[in-house]
Amino acid sequence: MRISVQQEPFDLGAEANAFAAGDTANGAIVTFTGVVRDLAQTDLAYMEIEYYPGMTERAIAKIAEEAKSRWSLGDVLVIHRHGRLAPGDRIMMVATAAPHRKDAFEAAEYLMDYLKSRAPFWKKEITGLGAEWVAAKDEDEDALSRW
Amino acid sequence: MRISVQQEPFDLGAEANAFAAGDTANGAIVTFTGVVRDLAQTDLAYMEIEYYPGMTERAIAKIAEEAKSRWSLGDVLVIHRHGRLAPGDRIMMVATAAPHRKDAFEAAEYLMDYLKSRAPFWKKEITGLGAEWVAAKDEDEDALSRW
Amino acid sequence: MDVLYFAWVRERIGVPKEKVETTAATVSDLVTELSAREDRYAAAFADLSALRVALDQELSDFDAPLAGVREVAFFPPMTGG
Amino acid sequence: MDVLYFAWVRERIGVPKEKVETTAATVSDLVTELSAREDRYAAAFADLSALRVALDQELSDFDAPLAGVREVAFFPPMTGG
Repeated sequence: MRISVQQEPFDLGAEANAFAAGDTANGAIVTFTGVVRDLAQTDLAYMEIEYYPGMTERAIAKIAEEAKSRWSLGDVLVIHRHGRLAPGDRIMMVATAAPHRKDAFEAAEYLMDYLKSRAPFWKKEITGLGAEWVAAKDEDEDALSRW
Repeated sequence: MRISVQQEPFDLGAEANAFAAGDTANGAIVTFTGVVRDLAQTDLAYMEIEYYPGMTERAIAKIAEEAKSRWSLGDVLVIHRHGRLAPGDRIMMVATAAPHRKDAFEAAEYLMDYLKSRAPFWKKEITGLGAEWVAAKDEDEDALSRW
Repeated sequence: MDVLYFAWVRERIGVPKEKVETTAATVSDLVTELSAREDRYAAAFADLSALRVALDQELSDFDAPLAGVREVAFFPPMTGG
Repeated sequence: MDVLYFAWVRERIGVPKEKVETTAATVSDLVTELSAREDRYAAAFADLSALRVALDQELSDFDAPLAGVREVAFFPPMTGG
């Protein structure tokens, strides 16, 4: 299990290959990658992601451990960036390996749902109109109820 | 949309990076990769995957089009190998891009469920005990009922 | 009409593809006709519930008419992914 | 006790972290005490339903006792992923 909260960009392809390398016990590998969207209507210049050093890593580790206890999983990877990100930049990724595809998919969705609402990150969007903290979405909170 | 039925290995990382490159409209990218498992109890030497040239590509295209009509998706990628594969080899991958993570996840799961039971591929396992065609699993057929 | 066989159906019949002259009206009629020809067909078609059929590269069923069909394929349930 | 603020809570209060001497029994008591000190606290804590609190880096709630706690953090709902 690797958890990285980092400012630097990550290479999705290199991370996916490294995650999958040498694992012949798990037939299913799922990755999710989050990308800063460039929506014409918001004219996003960039995004700033703040986090809580110490608590953020602990919270993610707890979410990942919970996933490992709920599903039959091999390895788990979570990378989440902080700091300044431009449209098109990759914000974060998770990867899960499992003997069966259902476990790999569900665990990845679980990780994403919990990272959205329970890992201490806060996004601020800087557009032509100024800077604004992103509000938490009800749908993200609601997504937790399925687990 | 790219669909490739090929004998050659593919590079998961390179494919994932190429798939995600330059797409700033879709915030969510999901990949699924299937790997030949090396289970001690079966002692798999290798696997042979047979397909139906022409029909296989058409069937996958139809499944991918159906996914695009059901979910709000950006691009879709399906790669599936045929021929001889050794334990640890990557058999296939799908990738989906979407504005929202739920769409990307569901579409990838849908693609996988349909590829399992509706795309003309047949697996034969060669072990120390001989060669045997893999039987279709009831659970894979049942998985279609959720869609 | 081209008739194609895949996986263990191909192995039992012994060829991947052959031309068949037939006046069979449906897939079932074709199966009955082939099964009567030689044991290897009868062996391959012994349990139709273990078989699938495609007509001109579209999944179909054993009741389907063969009129106008150029390519028939028989194979076991798919195991892709 | 260390008190940390994140996102717009940090911006309203004006510092990311400070030492606070308090005898507050619960998080709510601490919030009341700070809000009474200066307007910037009152502004940050005006709507508790828009806030979350962590005690020693674990999510907690406003009724929780502060006995033994070394680090309190206030922040809006998280928006990760």
